[in-house]
Amino acid sequence: MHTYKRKRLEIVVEKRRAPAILEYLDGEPAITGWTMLPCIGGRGHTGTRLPEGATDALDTVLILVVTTEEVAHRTMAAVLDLLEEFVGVVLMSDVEVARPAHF
Amino acid sequence: MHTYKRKRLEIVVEKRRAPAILEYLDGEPAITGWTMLPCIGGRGHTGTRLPEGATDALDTVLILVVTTEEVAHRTMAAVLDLLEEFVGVVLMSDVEVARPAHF
Amino acid sequence: MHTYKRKRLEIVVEKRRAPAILEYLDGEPAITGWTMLPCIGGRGHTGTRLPEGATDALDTVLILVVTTEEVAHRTMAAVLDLLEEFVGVVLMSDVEVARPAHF
Amino acid sequence: MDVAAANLLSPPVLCFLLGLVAGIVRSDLEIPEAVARALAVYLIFSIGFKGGVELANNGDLGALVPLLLVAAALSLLLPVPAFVLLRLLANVNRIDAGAIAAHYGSVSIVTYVAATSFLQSRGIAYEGFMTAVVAVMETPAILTGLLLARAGQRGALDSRRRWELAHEIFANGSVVLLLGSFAIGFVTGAEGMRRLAPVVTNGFTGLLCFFLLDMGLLVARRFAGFRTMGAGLVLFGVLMPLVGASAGLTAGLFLGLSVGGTALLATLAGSASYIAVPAAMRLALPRANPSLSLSLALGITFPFNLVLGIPLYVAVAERFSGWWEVWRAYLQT
Amino acid sequence: MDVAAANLLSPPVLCFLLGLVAGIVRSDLEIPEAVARALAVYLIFSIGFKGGVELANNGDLGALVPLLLVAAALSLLLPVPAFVLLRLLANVNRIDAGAIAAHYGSVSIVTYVAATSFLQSRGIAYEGFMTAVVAVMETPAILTGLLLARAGQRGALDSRRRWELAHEIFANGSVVLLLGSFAIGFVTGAEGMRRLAPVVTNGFTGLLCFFLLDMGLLVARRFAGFRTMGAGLVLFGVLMPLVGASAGLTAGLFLGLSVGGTALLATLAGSASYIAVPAAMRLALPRANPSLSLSLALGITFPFNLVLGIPLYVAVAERFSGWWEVWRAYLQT
Amino acid sequence: MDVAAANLLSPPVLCFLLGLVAGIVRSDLEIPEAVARALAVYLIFSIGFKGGVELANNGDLGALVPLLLVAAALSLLLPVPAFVLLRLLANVNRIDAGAIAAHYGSVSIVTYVAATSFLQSRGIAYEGFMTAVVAVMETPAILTGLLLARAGQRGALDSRRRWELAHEIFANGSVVLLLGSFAIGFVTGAEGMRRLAPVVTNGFTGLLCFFLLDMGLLVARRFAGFRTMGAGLVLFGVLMPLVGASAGLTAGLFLGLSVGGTALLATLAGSASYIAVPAAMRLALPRANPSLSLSLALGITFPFNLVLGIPLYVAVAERFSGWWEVWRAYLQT
Ligand SMILES: Nc1ncnc2c1ncn2[C@@H]1O[C@H](COP(=O)(O)O)[C@@H](O)[C@H]1O
Ligand SMILES: Nc1ncnc2c1ncn2[C@@H]1O[C@H](COP(=O)(O)O)[C@@H](O)[C@H]1O
Ligand SMILES: Nc1ncnc2c1ncn2[C@@H]1O[C@H](COP(=O)(O)O)[C@@H](O)[C@H]1O
Ligand code: NA
Ligand code: NA
Ligand code: NA
Repeated sequence: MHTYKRKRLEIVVEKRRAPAILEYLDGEPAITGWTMLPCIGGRGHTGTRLPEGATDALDTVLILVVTTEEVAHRTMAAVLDLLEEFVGVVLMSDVEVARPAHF
Repeated sequence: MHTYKRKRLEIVVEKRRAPAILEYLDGEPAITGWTMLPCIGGRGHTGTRLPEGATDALDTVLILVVTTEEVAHRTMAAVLDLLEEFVGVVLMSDVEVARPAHF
Repeated sequence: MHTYKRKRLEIVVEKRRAPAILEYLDGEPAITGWTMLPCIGGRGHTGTRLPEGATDALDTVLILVVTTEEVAHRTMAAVLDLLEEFVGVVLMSDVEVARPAHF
Repeated sequence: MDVAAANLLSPPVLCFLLGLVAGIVRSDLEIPEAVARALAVYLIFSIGFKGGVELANNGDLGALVPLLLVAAALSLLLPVPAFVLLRLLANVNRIDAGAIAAHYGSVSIVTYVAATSFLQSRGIAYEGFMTAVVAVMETPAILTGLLLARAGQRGALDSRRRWELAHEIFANGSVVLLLGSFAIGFVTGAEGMRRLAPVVTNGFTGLLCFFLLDMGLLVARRFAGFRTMGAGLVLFGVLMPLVGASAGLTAGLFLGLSVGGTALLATLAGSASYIAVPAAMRLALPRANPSLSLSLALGITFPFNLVLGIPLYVAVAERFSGWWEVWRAYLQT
Repeated sequence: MDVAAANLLSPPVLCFLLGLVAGIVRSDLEIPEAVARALAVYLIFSIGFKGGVELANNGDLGALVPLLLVAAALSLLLPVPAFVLLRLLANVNRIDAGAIAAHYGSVSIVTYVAATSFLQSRGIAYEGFMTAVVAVMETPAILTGLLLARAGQRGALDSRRRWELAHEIFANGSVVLLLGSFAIGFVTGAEGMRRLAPVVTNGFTGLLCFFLLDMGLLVARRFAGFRTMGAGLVLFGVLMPLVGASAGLTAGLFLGLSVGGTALLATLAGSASYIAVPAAMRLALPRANPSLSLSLALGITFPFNLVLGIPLYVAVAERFSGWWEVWRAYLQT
Repeated sequence: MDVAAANLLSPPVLCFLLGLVAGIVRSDLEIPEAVARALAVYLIFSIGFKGGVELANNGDLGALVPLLLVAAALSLLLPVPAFVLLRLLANVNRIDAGAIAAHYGSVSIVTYVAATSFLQSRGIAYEGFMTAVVAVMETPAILTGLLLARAGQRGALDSRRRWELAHEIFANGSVVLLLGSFAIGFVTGAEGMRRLAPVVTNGFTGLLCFFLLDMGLLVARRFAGFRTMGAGLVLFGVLMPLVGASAGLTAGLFLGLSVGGTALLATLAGSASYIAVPAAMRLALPRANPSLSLSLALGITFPFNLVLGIPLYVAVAERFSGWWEVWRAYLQT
């Protein structure tokens, strides 16, 4: 099967911060979509987070975006900017897709 | 640690369509396993999906399959075929594993 | 955006075995963090697992770790060791990050 | 007027409005999905079970068969005016129009539940077997919607897909649960009720309140999508329930149902599914845009019925109940 | 016959059957996992609490100590016939046989709950301290199963693993919850009951119904695995509960328990764990195939007991209750 | 002493202790998150609704306005001593100290609920409008905490962030839910209560028990973090509730509240938020370490109040109630 090269971004952010990121992604016409997955814990520079029962204040999510290399770089910079002092990490990696028009 | 090259497929599909995909994977002897993760939202050509409360009609899942390059290409084609007009994306990327017999 | 090369480990283990893995990761000073995601099913050499209702005995999770190549190799070996006869797989792949000090 | 106020000031409707307000001000108030889904199972089971018990207790089944036939016919036929209205009022493509039409031919169980809760609080009786009507109206509309969407298209569904679809229609979770709990209620009767009453009866209004709180939050989230939807669609969302309810009212009066029963049939015909049909549409018409139909059914028609429609249908049913007998008597003189 | 019908037509068993049917027709009906797990916590807490209150009210503890010892012995010994049967009837390897045997020595709390619910609906009394028996029978079987699986193997568990396992056994969630709620019931007594009764008593049958609905769905999903399992294993799944229940019945009669108590001890001995033991096995015997033991315990033995076993054990207990005294009297003449 | 024992031996507190023990022995006992969150919604809704109904029934609103003003002032001012104590007792940076101070100025709804449950079981009356006080005290502390954390810092919040924060404060889920359910209770009054009582009243203590079981598990998990926290912080965690409660007691006596009302105001002032404020802090002070404030509020102050604080505040309120009148009378002679 012939495949096309794209980039894959993974953004781990606090659930309460996700709408700001998604709003950015939805406003960027070159990005055709995203997928959001729930996390059940994490550790980083701001300490360990585990499920907290009644409060969802510390919940995080992982947002997956597949797009072209150029857009991926631009988006990575923009998202890191949006994160400011907020908690979060952004990862980029290579990915191949079969339907190039889709991404 | 010595590692071996494999391919990693990620398939995002509607939860109601997942059984058809898993059935295919289980029927392909060269595929040794898969892992399914829940999604809590997504956007693509068919619009934005967010959790819908009482109905799970729009839920999506991510199915992860690690296998050899050759099988990965074959599987990607087959899964895209299975998706037909259904909602979904298929991603392929490189991955290294330590126990080659396992995948 | 300038990026730096790192490795990404993905560890699929039974939820009851995750604390042992996280304890190891937390005890390794070179590892700056991890993210844990829930799985809702899987298949491997020990058969198929699907959600089991009242019991969480068969639940699995996916632990994502981003770190340097050297640490990644060391961690992969250590985690496979910890898994012993327990159920689980470990995957390694390439990833790029923007803030090298963070990982 | 009095009826409308009584409805508006009942705890369930107020909880819905609270959820709506919370959603509109973008509060982070949230009912976890897993719990919302369990509450839906609870509500469906409870009305099914209670319907079955009632039928066992007052086994007057004479009126049941014609009623079920009429109800199935309503579900089968209502997608047609819905489809026509959609094509006239709004610029909706064939597939989406068919999908939406299927939602409106089918029924909203929660709307039905809210209506029964309202009738009970007003002391208005209704036939115990109305729950069977709910079950019967859930799925025929799916077929009509599908036919409308596919009419004139090249290939029919291949046999595998057809089988999947038939399965989806008959094994749909809410249909199985409603019929199953109805059967359990019928079989266990008064003794079963004695054992389950604390859960299915005493807890009902309270749990309905929590479910409607969540519905309010979801409806508010749908509001954002209205800007892109256009006035024609929004208009459809309030017009179609009136069309459906009129058909239901007429049928209820014609069948000689009680005031409560007539109001419930109107409510069912005027409501739009958002549990059973959206699920079936993912298999039947995967290319249809699910946001569109959910925004209409959940975002416009559901609140319209809950806040205005139900009391209206009750008031009209009260007003016209008995006319049919009068008219028949008149004709015979 | 009458007993069997009464059991079969009770709402909890009918709900289980509804779930089973829904699962078999592959309906998309679903109770969210989070809610199913919370319901399990609720059921365990409720029976523990009620047992504790009952013990506080009628503090006849004379029979308790011998009963607990016998119960622990049952749990410890029943894996042996289970293991032997498995090796004879089916081609199961040592490790899987040990794991399965552990499940059958231990107990199924939901089966127990269903049995108490059935006894109550029939007005048959049983000792309040039976809940303590449940707690005592949960874990000894794990040790025996582990020994059987490991017998003749090279290395024993290293000390770290042994510690993990001991921890898993004693800090197992359902054991801690059952004993804890038992203690809370005992300490707070009638006053505690007054405050919690609406939840732990009034709501009990209704919530049990929802839990069993989910069990039915899960059991149906297990059915698919039977084709690959072989007739020997299926046979084991119905034979072993009869073996266990016979041992339990004998012990109950021997100890002079009431009819209800004897039936419950038989039910416990005849049931197979699917909450506590599967969790412990993941640490104790990670190589054992969890699908196999769950398919047996959940897919065959649980429905067998729920539908046929419980009324059978009750009927036999009613029939033979008192024989022991008669025999003893006979011997003494 | 008697009061303390009565509190300690009540089912809710025992359930908390059971969760604590289960967590300490690292049992795998777990209440699914989705259910814990739904229980929080239930508890908040229930106290809001009941408060509103009570206000509608005994509409003596004379004392309400001054009480609300004093309560808001308490919430606004208590972060100051908290901040000072933190800087004196422990080596906490400015930002974390500000964040923690905000938690302590605000209130813990579950602690409040446990206190009302305790008062009811003792037959001690309190003002129905106390629920309004809870709502009023939830958020002012966030402002003070933020000011303390940012004092002397370069940039203020930019306007976008300021707007986000204002939104977070006023549209906070628990605030909206509490005020909304209060309004619903007030509007629907006795009739609304009749319909919802089985859920919001009868089920209350039982569901509170399950919630507190989960709280115990969470608190135990927090214990692990104490080693790294230092004695100063732990000391703060028990000292600050006493400071807050003293202020609340004084205010309650001064305002002439009933014994129950005074004890509740003390409980509120002495409690620390772990639902509303942690959420707001993620936006207001994203760099603050959330583990620190949650470990204090949830791990130390909550159990301290639940087990020791509440009975203490009740005992003191009982002891000093009326002193103010006596003193005023004395002054006037
Ligand atoms: N090295 C890492 N590998 C994987 N996930 C990480 C890593 N560092 C941080 N994270 C994730 O990002 C979240 C925020 O990280 P931080 O902002 O460093 O506290 C953490 O809670 C983790 O979920
Ligand atoms: N560019 C993308 N990046 C990540 N996920 C995507 C992307 N496009 C689509 N998806 C996912 O695939 C689902 C179906 O996409 P579609 O069929 O295009 O509507 C969406 O709901 C997303 O979860
Ligand atoms: N080839 C694979 N691709 C993706 N996930 C796998 C694969 N093999 C195993 N897994 C995951 O790892 C878990 C344990 O595998 P195993 O130890 O082989 O039974 C499975 O339940 C899957 O979730
Ligand atoms: Na309709
Ligand atoms: Na057993
Ligand atoms: Na406070």
